[in-house]
Amino acid sequence: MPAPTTPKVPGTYIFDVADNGRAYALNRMLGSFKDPRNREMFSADEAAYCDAYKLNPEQKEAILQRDWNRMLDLGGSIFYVFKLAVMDKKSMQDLGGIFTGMTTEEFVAALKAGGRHFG
Amino acid sequence: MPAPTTPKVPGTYIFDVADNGRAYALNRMLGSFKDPRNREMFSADEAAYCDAYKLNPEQKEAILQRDWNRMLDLGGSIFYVFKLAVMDKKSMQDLGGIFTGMTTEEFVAALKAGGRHFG
Amino acid sequence: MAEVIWGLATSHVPSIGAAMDNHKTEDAYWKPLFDGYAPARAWMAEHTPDVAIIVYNDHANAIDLAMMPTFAIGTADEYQVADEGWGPRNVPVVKGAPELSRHLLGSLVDDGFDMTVCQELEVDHGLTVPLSVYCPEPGDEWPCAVVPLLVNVIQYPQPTAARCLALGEALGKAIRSFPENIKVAVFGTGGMSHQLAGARAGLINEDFDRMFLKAIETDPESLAALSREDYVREAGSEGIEMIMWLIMRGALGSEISRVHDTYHVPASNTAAALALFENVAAKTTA
Amino acid sequence: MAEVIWGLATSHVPSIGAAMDNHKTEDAYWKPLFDGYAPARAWMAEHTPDVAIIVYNDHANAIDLAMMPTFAIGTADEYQVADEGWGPRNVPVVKGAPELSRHLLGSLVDDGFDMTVCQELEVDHGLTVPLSVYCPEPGDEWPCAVVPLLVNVIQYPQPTAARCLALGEALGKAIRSFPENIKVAVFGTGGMSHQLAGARAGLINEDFDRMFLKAIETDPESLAALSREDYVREAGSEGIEMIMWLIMRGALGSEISRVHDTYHVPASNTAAALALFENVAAKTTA
Ligand SMILES: [Fe+3]
Ligand SMILES: [Fe+3]
Repeated sequence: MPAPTTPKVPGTYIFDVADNGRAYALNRMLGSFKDPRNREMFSADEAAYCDAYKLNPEQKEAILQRDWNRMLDLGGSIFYVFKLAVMDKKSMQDLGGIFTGMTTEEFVAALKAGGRHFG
Repeated sequence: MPAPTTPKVPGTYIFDVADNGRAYALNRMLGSFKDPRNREMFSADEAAYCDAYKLNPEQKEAILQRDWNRMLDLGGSIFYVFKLAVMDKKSMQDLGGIFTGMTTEEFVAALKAGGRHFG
Repeated sequence: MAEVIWGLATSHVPSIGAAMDNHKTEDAYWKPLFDGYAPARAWMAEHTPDVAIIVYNDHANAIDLAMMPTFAIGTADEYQVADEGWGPRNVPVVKGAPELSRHLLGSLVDDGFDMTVCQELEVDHGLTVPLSVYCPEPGDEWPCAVVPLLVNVIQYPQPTAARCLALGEALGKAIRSFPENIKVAVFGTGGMSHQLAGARAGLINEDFDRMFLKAIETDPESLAALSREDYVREAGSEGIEMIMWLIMRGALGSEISRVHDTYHVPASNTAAALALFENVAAKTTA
Repeated sequence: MAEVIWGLATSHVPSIGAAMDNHKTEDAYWKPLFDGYAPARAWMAEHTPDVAIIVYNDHANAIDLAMMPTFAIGTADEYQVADEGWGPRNVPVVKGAPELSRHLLGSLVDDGFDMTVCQELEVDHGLTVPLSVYCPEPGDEWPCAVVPLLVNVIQYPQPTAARCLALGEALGKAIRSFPENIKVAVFGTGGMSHQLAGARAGLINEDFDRMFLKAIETDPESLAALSREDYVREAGSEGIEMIMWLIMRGALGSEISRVHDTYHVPASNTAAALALFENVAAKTTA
């Protein structure tokens, strides 16, 4: 029997246990935003907060620059990444636009027109 | 099919999910002793520590009086209860004596003689 | 003995909850979706369960990345509503049904399902939005007690679709063996097709969704035979949530009838659907 | 392909670890137990695995009462040694084998085992004492990487003995399908008969223990057929830990030979045993 492997689907992130391992500090920091005190602490000094959660330089840069695509590339889980977007008052549609190279309005319009189709 | 139920074996505590529910505060407090800072805090003011963990009066009394049998009767899990014994520098043999109405020496001797036999 | 009176499949998109919380259900954007719910809501209001078993997934709120269960069941007296980043939803605390939970747990573990036991659990939109779909105006308390049943769908490897259907069948058997005469509803939540991140974000596959909506009644085995990759490719990375519908479906048994369904695009970034099934077997024995 | 070269069953009583840590193994109380280990240790020193899969239970240290998994597997790069109340044991950090862990996880979930995934885990005496039984003087690091496999034995309902044997069989299959040529040892830990609390504290049932020690080799199915109540009644409330030996046994397969065993009473409040089995099938294909 071959080794079980995570499916690869083009254009799609599939968060797996290996991603959990490599992005553990990143996702843990993002997950900490469940607690309003942590949200305040992050806002007060973002870089120090990243350091306290032991983010590596790539992870920290992606957070500080709000490089949403890079957060995903580095193994961020969308449900964790979204917690930072919420703090920035960004909606999932805003992120959808960023992920697909559209404006939010274009992305919302594409959904209203029945969504995006592939394959 | 009849409802699954926890086995009853005379002279034996079987910690089950219902015990977990009724003794949740008690076991959580005992479990907190994993952290040396919590051990210090408990020792500094036992009653206040019990209150902080929302122990009910029966649970609190059993802790403050070191009523080891009652801790078990109230749903304490032996692995959690033992953490308090460790703080008191009591061994599992000391507890074995208490649970069986023997001195520690008698209990140790019974084990050296091949253990206690039932049924 | 307890019986399953109905099963509800429904999306659990947070913005559906927010639309209700913010009184936007009559807005042009949301009205078609909520109009689609109306017949199901009216029927459910006439067929009220004592307990709802809600099959859902946590979304980075109560389950930590340090320890991720495949299947978990809540056994608590009550479940607080999670703060997902914008404060908890202003809905009642969720009352548990600990005796039923413990009975189900014992039966499922005896049947070889390796459940994780949650004695403490905050519930997120995955559970509370479906409750609001059932009961939009709960007042001070929800109209039924709840057993949360959690499924890992966010970290590969998720359970297979086949395993979910098998869990549902064992769940149905476990419910029917509970000695109290209570009425139980089972909620399967999540879906339809959606993908939040990546170049395919905004994916909607209506053909797949409509096939699934039909087959969940008539041929769940065909859905159980699909691989994780099938679900992700056809329905998007988050569309794999649909495997949770199979747990509801398995619990309902073979004699069911469709009360109502609805399908709508979009609910923010996703397709949303509702499908309500009556357990005809329970009706005839009642 | 990977292969299981041996399986070790051993008690994991904390005082066995403390006897080693405090250099008491030559004391009159402990010497008979450690003398009994000697032939097995000598053989294992000649047959060193790359990875040890250690089946054990946590004892109120890393697993919280809020969320208790039936079966869990560690997938981390390393595992810190837990402070169980008297400071962590002075033994090396436990290095993980994350690639093997992930492979086993995928294979087990595909086979319908509902594993909980631990990306972070402190390991207690349940895991470190068996490592010390294998390797009493590790120096700065343990001689092999480790995959922790946790079993709930402390909260009823535990998995059935039959489910444990089935998990072991699936684990063996999963190991053999790992594409790297590595040697794996599987540890089944806990037991023998013991009961820590209640009027029966100090219970030792040598007849049951000796039956179990024999049947674990020759007739594991008969042990898998015993109920939880059988284990608790015969072997004591903590004696049910022996179901974990069945996971090791299932992974070993059918062609095994007994290298050594030993049985001793008492190790503090318990009976202690060790049984070492070589996988003859692996030997002949190597
Ligand atoms: Fe969801
Ligand atoms: Fe143990």
